[in-house]
Amino acid sequence: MGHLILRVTIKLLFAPIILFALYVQFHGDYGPGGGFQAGVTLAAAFILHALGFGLDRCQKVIPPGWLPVGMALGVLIYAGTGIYTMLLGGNFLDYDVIQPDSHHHAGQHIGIIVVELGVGLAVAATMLQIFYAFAAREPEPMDDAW
Amino acid sequence: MIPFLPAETNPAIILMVAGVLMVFFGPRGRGIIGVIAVALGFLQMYSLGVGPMGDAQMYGITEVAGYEFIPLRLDKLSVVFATIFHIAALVNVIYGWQGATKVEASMGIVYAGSAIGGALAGDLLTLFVFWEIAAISSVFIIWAGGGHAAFKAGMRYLVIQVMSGLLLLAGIALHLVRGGSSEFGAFKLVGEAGVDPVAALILFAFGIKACFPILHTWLQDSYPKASGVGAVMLSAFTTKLAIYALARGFAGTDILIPIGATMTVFPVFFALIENDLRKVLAYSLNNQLGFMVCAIGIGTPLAINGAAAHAFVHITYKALLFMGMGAVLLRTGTTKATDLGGLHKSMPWTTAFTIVGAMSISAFPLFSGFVAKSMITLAAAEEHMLLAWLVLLFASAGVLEHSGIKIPYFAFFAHDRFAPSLRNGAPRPKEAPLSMLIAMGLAAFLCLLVGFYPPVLYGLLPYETDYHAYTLEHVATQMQLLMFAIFAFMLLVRFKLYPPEVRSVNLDVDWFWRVPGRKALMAAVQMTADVWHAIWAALRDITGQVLSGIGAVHRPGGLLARYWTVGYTALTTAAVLAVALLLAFLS
Amino acid sequence: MSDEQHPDILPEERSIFETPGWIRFMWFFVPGTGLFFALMNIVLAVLHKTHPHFGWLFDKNPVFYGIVGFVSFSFIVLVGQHLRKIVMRPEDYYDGPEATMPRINTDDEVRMRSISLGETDE
Amino acid sequence: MLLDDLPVLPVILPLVAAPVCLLLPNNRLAGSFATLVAWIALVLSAMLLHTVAVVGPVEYALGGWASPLGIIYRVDLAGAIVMTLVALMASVTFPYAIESAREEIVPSQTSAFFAMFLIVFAGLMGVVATGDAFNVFVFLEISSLSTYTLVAMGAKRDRRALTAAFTYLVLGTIGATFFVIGLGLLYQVTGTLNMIDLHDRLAGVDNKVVRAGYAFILTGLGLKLAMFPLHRWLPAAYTYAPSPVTAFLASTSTKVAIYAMLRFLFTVFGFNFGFIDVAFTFFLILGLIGMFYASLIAIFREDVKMILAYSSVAQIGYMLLGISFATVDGVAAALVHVVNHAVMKTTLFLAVGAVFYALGSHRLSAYRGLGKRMPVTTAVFLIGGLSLIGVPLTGGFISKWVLVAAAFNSVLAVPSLVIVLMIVASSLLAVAYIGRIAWTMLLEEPVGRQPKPVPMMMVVPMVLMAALTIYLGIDAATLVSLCRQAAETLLSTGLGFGGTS
Repeated sequence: MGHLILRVTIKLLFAPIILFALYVQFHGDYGPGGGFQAGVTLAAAFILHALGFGLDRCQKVIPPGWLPVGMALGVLIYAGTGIYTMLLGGNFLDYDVIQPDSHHHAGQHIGIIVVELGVGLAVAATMLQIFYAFAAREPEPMDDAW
Repeated sequence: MIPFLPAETNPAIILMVAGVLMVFFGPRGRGIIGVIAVALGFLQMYSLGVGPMGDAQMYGITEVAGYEFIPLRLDKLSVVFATIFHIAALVNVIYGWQGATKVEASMGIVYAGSAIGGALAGDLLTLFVFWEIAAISSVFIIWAGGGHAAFKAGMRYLVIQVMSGLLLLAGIALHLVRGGSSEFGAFKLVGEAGVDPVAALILFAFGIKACFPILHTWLQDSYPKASGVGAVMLSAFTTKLAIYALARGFAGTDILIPIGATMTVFPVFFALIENDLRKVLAYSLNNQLGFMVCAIGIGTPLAINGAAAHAFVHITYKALLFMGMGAVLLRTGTTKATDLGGLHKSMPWTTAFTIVGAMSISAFPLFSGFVAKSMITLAAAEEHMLLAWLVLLFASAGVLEHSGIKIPYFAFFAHDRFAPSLRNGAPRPKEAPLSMLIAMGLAAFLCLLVGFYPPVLYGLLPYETDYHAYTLEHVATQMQLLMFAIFAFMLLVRFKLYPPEVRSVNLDVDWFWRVPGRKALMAAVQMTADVWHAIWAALRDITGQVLSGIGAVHRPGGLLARYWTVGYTALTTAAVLAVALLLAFLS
Repeated sequence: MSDEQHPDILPEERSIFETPGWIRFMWFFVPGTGLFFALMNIVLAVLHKTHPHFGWLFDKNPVFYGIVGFVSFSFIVLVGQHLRKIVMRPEDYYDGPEATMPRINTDDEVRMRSISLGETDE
Repeated sequence: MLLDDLPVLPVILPLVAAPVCLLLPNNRLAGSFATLVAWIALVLSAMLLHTVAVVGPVEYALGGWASPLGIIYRVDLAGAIVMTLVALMASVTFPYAIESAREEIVPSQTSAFFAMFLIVFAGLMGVVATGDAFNVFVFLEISSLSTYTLVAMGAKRDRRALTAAFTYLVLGTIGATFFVIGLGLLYQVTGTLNMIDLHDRLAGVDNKVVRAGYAFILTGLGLKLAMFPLHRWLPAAYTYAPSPVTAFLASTSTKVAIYAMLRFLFTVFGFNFGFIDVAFTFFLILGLIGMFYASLIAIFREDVKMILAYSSVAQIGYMLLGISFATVDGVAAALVHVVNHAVMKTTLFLAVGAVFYALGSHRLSAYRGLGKRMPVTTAVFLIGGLSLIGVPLTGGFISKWVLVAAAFNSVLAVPSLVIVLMIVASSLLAVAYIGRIAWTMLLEEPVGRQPKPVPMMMVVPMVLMAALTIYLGIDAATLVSLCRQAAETLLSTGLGFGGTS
């Protein structure tokens, strides 16, 4: 079992990677980090798992059918925040209107966190989608496969 | 005023819409629509009102990007042409009631509409638009004649007509850029600075459609190849629209006098030796245009009146002659003089109407030609243009020869080729169908009406006139000329000096592009193709070798070519960037 | 007016315009009318009712128009026919056999065109 | 609130709608939803156009951050015209695509197809609306990336769509890279990405970095708009993409790239930028060559879509020619042609799509005798074709007329008359390739199987576009004056002539 060392390492690293991804995600509004990096890191955890333990087991946890939904939902969260600010009377993505009374720009923080969540979700889903597409060697047979 | 039409509707649009509508109907429906459309257009035109020369009624003026469009300009000159175009359209519809194909019927009306639109156009671009529509709609009528010859002739016709349009457009563009007015008025061909190239360009464009010598062959080439009905439609509009344009733009331009004089003379000889009677008529049409061009060149009010009057009567009698020949074509299948003769026995009405047309065109007193043509010769005489005057007299004798005598004589008299005894008892051809007879009768009636009562025509003319055609002197001189010419004909026939008809085609200027031109073109095409093939083969060899070299390293065939394309294009992009960078750094 | 190349038709097939009487009439009528108008012109000239624009050689001369008609016509016919030597070609010169091909009936809705020589109508 | 947000709404609306569309089931619902979005976007753009025409350019600060710091959207008249055009094309092609896609797309991709369509739409709108140079790049890539996908979706019909999409991907990326390199160089010099700010800071600056950036941007955008030697991605992509995609792309994507080019030339660089003439010389020469080269190729193609695609390249030559005059007239002529060409090309490609729906082929041989079998489609095609040739009473004539007039009014390196003659000559080439198709449609005898009836959903957009082609030919005054005004804005208050000079 040449994969043993790999598999053990993956098992050990899997949770910390996800934790790190979450850290990057939520640190995004203060320092370096944010949804994009977090999403990639999160996806990397699952990709690593799939590499070690096979695609099937990974797809049991995250079925391929979820991914388009994830992508769409991510974008919707992002854009929805913008529209929400517009509905509140501000410009598109003008977060200040979320908490207009705050002196610490709390609105900005809230807005950015929500937006970054959307970005993270979309990016993670996209990364996984790409991985699934390449890893599932046999493409879905098309109607007029040649 | 017509209640359900917008006040400023262009009569041309009425006719064109009707022409398009006709496509959806059968022969009778087409006829009814045609008659209604012509009537509507005519009423509409007169409800708009007519201004005197120099003070036209204008409608629908719009300005686009500094250019003023005047779709409708009604003054005496434009209305007299539009009127006769309406009459011609009506005659065409009736003549083609049974015989016109769908294409001929609808395109004929569109064609008539475009001629009317051109005559009423007040600005140059509108004129150009109708100029082109006339070219394009009429070519379908030629093609409807059927057969390969008609198709080819139509293509030649189209090329020449479109060329005229392009030259006109170029002239207009240059004229406008130079700051000229967009209104279609008089051009000055020769100014202080010599010949004006812009005016020359426009004159050339008009000249093509007016059949100036050497530019004329499209007419003789294409009209006889249309069907019997189609030729009648064609005979009326294109050339007379050009005459109108000349009268409007180049009245009194001296160069037109020698041009017109030449035009009256040379077709006479071609008509003499031509076998196809409809081609004879085409030459005769050219000759008649010469009278008008000459008159426009003289340019006095009397001469312009003469040109307009001549255009007016000419359309009626030339249509009448073409209708007669069309009826003959319908009943016998040919208009070759060598195959015809003696038809007066079974087609008496056609014969009578054709003779009316023939006498009109020869300018017998009491027929319409006399009333108009004498104005032109008188105008030449009054300006003391001896040479032009002599040429016009000479041409008058020529007209008598080819249209006055040759057409009716060879078609209806001469040698009876349809006698049952000669054709194993086959019956003679029948009289023309009723609709054709009605149309011919209408045209003949107009010829006689104008001939008997000229004020009908004089009232329409651009300038006020106190001209009287029927003085004893005019009648006596004209009859003298005609009768002695006929006497000459009788003597020539009697002594067998009159040339017999021979099956043939006669070369004209178009030989230059139909034979050597065509050969040169074909040779050029062949040569280009050969050179191209040689280069291509060489390239293919070289690239083939290079590719097979690379292919040995990489992969064969399609894949290589495919990736090579992308890479090559990327290379192109890099090259463009390099050029842009270089330019940006060096400039 | 028949000649050798054109076989004679039966006498009963002749119309009035082809009878010798009619032809004889024309031989009197045409020059007669011409002379009548020439005379009329001379009378008008004598009475100074004409309005000539050019000299004696031209329209001041009362029979000028007659001469012009006769001479022009003869000139056109006698000289013009020599043009054939230059320009006359066989009928199929340009288009080959296509020139004499029958017309194609392009519209079956209209059948009038297809009637050939001497065939009865319908 | 709605009126204040006008510049941004037509952009974000399709952008938000796209993921929603992706979640919809793979049936007519997705298409109908996309259509609805396009229609709303059209109404919004029309309102925007109206506002801009009345009050002048409008600005919108994204996220409330003011101009040089934040991203602003800035729409002037030229932008509003192009936005309305794009929205119009979307609202015509989307409903058409509902039926057409069933024939040309793998059914399981339907909702993805419309989602992608919406993203392209959003991207194109964004390029036009934004006033930030980097945002142009972002939106250009948003639309391009989804375009590659859409082109590849033509694979159901013809596998060559995949190679076409790949070629397009490679070249498009090269173009985008060049563009962004250019932007980077400019940013290095000026430290800003806001277009107006860029203009101000570039004034009087002339060094190698700026020049290089200029050349890179020129080449990058030149590739996106299929300028003559950089056009090679276009024919294959247009030919093998599904019909509604082709119709939409042909009428909008190159047009938007032209608009971006105008924006950079006149707003960012402007006339006081020392070597702007390089671009004009470039466009003049390449435009003229492109007009002839592409038309000549089009004459010899057998695939109708390919013919029309090459004709697009030729028509882009006309627009570049108009820009190269560097006068108000010239730019106005280019804008008029942008609109007219978009309308006529959509007409043509929609008709071609209908033929494909009915007969399953784009080959010229399938068009034999179509005049008798599909009269409406033939009529629509011919109207578009006539407009392409520039026959009076169609939009194409107006474009050519305005262009010729502009040529005469400009002082150029090449004599105006020569240019005019070349325009006429290349129109004759258009007569040749359109005439060839028209001949096949009208005069040859039909062969093969009877065409399938074309559904109303496809016929109506087609006929509407044909009607619009003719309408633009008759009522030319509105469009011409609008475009002239837009060109004036671009060249003056759009900082072309004005600014610091």
